[in-house]
Amino acid sequence: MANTDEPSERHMPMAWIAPLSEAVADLVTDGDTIAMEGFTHLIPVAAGHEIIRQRRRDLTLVRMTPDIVYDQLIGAGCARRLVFSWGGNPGVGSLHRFRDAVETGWPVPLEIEEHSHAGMANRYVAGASGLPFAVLRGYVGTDLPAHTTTIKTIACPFTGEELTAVPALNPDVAVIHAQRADRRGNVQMWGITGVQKEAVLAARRSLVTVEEIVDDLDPRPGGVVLPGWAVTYVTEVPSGAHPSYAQGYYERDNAYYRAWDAVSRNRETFTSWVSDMDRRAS
Amino acid sequence: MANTDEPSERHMPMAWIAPLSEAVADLVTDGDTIAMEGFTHLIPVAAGHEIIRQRRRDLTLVRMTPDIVYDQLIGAGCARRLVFSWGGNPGVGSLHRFRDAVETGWPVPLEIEEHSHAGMANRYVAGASGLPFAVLRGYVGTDLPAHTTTIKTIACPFTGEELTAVPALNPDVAVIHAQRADRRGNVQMWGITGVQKEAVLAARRSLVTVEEIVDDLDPRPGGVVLPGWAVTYVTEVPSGAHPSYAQGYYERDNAYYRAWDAVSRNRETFTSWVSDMDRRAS
Amino acid sequence: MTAQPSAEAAAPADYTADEIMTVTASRALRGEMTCFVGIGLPSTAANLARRTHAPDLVLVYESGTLGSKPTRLPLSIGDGVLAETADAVISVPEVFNYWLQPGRIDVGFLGAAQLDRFGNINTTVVGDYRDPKVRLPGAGGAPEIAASCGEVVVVVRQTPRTFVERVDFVTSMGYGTGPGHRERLGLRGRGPVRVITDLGVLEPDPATCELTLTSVHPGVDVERAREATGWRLAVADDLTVTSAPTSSELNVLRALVRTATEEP
Amino acid sequence: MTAQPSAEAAAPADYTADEIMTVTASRALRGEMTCFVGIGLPSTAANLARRTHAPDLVLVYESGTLGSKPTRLPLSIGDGVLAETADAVISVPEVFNYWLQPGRIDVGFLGAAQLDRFGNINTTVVGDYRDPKVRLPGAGGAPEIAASCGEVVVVVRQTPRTFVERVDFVTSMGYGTGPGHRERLGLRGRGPVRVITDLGVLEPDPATCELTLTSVHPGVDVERAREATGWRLAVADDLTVTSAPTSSELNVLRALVRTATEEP
Repeated sequence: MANTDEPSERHMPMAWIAPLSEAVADLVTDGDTIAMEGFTHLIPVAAGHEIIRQRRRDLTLVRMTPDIVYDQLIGAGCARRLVFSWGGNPGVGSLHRFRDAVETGWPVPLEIEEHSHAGMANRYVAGASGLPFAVLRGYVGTDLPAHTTTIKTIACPFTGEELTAVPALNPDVAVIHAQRADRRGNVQMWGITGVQKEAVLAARRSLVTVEEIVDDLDPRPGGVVLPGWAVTYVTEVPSGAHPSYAQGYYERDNAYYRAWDAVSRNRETFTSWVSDMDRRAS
Repeated sequence: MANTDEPSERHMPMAWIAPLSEAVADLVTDGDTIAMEGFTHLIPVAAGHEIIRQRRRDLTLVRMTPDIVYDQLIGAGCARRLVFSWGGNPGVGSLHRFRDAVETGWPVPLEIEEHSHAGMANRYVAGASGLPFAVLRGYVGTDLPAHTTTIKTIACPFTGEELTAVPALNPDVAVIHAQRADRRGNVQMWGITGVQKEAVLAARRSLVTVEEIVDDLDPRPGGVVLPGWAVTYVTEVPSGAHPSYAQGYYERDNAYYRAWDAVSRNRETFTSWVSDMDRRAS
Repeated sequence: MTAQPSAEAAAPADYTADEIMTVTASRALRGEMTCFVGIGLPSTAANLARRTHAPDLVLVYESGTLGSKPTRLPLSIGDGVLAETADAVISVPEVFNYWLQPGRIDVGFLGAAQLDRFGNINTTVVGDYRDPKVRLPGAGGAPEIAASCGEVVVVVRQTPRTFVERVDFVTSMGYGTGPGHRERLGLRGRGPVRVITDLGVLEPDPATCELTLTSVHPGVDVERAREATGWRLAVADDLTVTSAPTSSELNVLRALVRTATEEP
Repeated sequence: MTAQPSAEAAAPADYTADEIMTVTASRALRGEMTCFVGIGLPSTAANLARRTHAPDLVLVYESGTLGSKPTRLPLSIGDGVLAETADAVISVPEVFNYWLQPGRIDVGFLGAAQLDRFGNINTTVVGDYRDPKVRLPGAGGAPEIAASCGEVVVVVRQTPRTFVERVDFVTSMGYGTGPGHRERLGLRGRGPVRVITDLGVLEPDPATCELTLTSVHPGVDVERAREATGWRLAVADDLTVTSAPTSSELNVLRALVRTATEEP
């Protein structure tokens, strides 16, 4: 996850527009560090499913709020390591595949690197800023620093005050979902936009799935635009955030989140869910 | 400029709405550190003139781009110190009052603390974030660190790499101009919004002059909203950014900037400009 | 907490233990406050406060919404209704760095999987960290909410499994090992000033920082609270009985909860 | 620089020294580049490039506009037309931290009040820092533009007062004291690859990093360039003559400059 310092590798005049399977095949390699972000809103679920379908292995998965798409990736055996700050099925309960991997090592043992939201957000900010670390007031008095090696103290060179330092995140690939892009790959999202911009800018390569590709991005209140030259691939995937929501397109499918609890609770029902992926997709 | 760490001092349920003279009288005291921000766009000129009218003295003036309103404050003898990164009359040339104060000490000597834009922007970010310092890749190889004590090096605790640290800015008062506010003091600005949000959040107290106070802030593309509870005073001052511009209200008065060169070039014409302030205002 | 609302108080049979917990929590919020809201019980209580005695309460959610005025109870911390009704929607780094960290938020509302006598909170693991009995969701925003908000209110059901002598993992610091610990570490907020449960209210003893039962809900006796606590629970000399929810509070709360179950 | 544009070249009498400087600078930009633009001559050159051979050139201004496509020449770095025509408008901290600092910008376009043989730039003071003869505007964004852009192009009129043996103050680092200096300091960008003046073009010698005259504009001889330089100017063995501006370049440039003087 070192920064390669090769600007030429990091941008191009515009993003490539390609089908999802092609983009994932080109971007994601076994052993990569992948950050898929989206804070309740605009979670790149379809892209996650494509990674499962392509049977990627040994991934380091990074995400502030691993929820069911990460549960699916972990249960399908794609991950060997998880970097995160809160893992659950929001409003429902536990992630059973995540717990099974952590508690019993099924289907493969899952190493974890655990932070707080503030720490993870700042690690992406440092990554997006080309800095090796970020400074925050965080973790003080908690047991996290005893179990996470990527939390250290740092002294202010002016006041001597001790603060906390966390290293930059520079994933190999960032994957996000947005409402729209234009034909040059300029990406527009609005509503809750979380840490997605930082994740893309921190990563070496990026994939943005969008609800639709349009001729022109008319300005939107609250709209965040990522220029196409800062993005590697853009892919049109309508409903690509389902069962999360895409403001202006569709609501959150709360029933899916509730139903996931039963599907994921035991290994057999989960395994048949994975086997059925291709059938459901067609 | 130390952080007082008194949340109770820093916010209230909503901003106070008051006339400009009252707000300035309540907020600005001799010896204060004042940051007036605005990057070409939305410069709080009327508020600066009110500070001159109220004859404040010994101010430390902070601003990334001191231009003619700071030239006026300096020439009028309000300042004893300037913290900045670029001082000029954009598109015209020098700031003659600034140069006279630095080069000859007229009307009073002006100490300077000089940074780059990147450094100043990050100092505000640290101030807004409640951190004592910020880290950046900056100043390396330049003569600035030899003349500015507020630039130091810091080592990354993970990689050992040396970076640059600058201390937080926490002005006593931040002054900005915005397009609109509502009756609770929620402030809305759009177009180029520079470093204004950070300046207000870094400061102990703040004044926002606005083109108009409206019942409701309908959302705007590119709009930045500062909640009223994060602002001390809001004042309606139509054309309060003149001769700079307010997008959606009026254009930049380029003739004023050009004319300022002659007015400010010698002490006599400048002194009569100051004497005439009250007449022009009425 | 014990202020008597003007409307008529309901009898214990008229409300559930969760309802009096939520109503009591809502009363901890005043209108001129900013409140950092976690999802679940804290969010319900904060939204109830905004619809009853604290209409100007400013709700901040970690998804980046400042001043949300949700028209229905949000189902998640990133619910669309929070963005649509906010004064401002900002990025997640900004909410933590510009708004929480500098101490701009008056009160943080947290839940807990385990809580100890000094108000330390565990939401990480039950058992050993590397070989856990139960892997919980983790920290989320809580460590910095607990450190940086002016004060913290914890809303949690009281059971011996939850109220433990010593948490298995300190996810969010309360008073640490006791008086002076927060100050030595330089934490800016005051820490947990109140723990509101389905049985009563606990507050830190001013001298020892130990959570002490200061109020029981109507119909709850001290013995029941002691049985639901994994440490030897101290009881305040001036123990009071919580004011019962008023019928108007209950009506508003129930209408609010209905909005959450009716999916849009 | 020396690539021959297809349209017919104009004769020296048909354009000014500033015009060939600006046209030559515009040719240093390619369409697939991102360019961090300072106001004045650099902005004119970058906008000219976008209207001639490099329509996809991405212009980034330090006021926070990404991908501006101004319909008229901006008069300042924060001109409204830059925001109105941008792909995205961001804060000033963001433009420096997320876009410039990580090395996302291919080329930085800078001016200079003084420039030395190693391409170091002074825009701070003439004379002693604490007792200056002339107080100049200062650094602005330049130190970090010079450090972080993939490469730097300097556009400046060539005079002995400007082209000095040693700058009075290093505001923006070029090659410092010579080969290896940037690398020792860990600067990421390559530094000034080209200095374009009203007389010709200077490029760093690959071995010594010393700025060397590699091209003279039509009608300019080496002697004149030497007289305008405060150090013993090295001249490339394969010195070329700059391609004259084409009539179409000149037409576009003049129309562009007119848009700036016609106030909106």
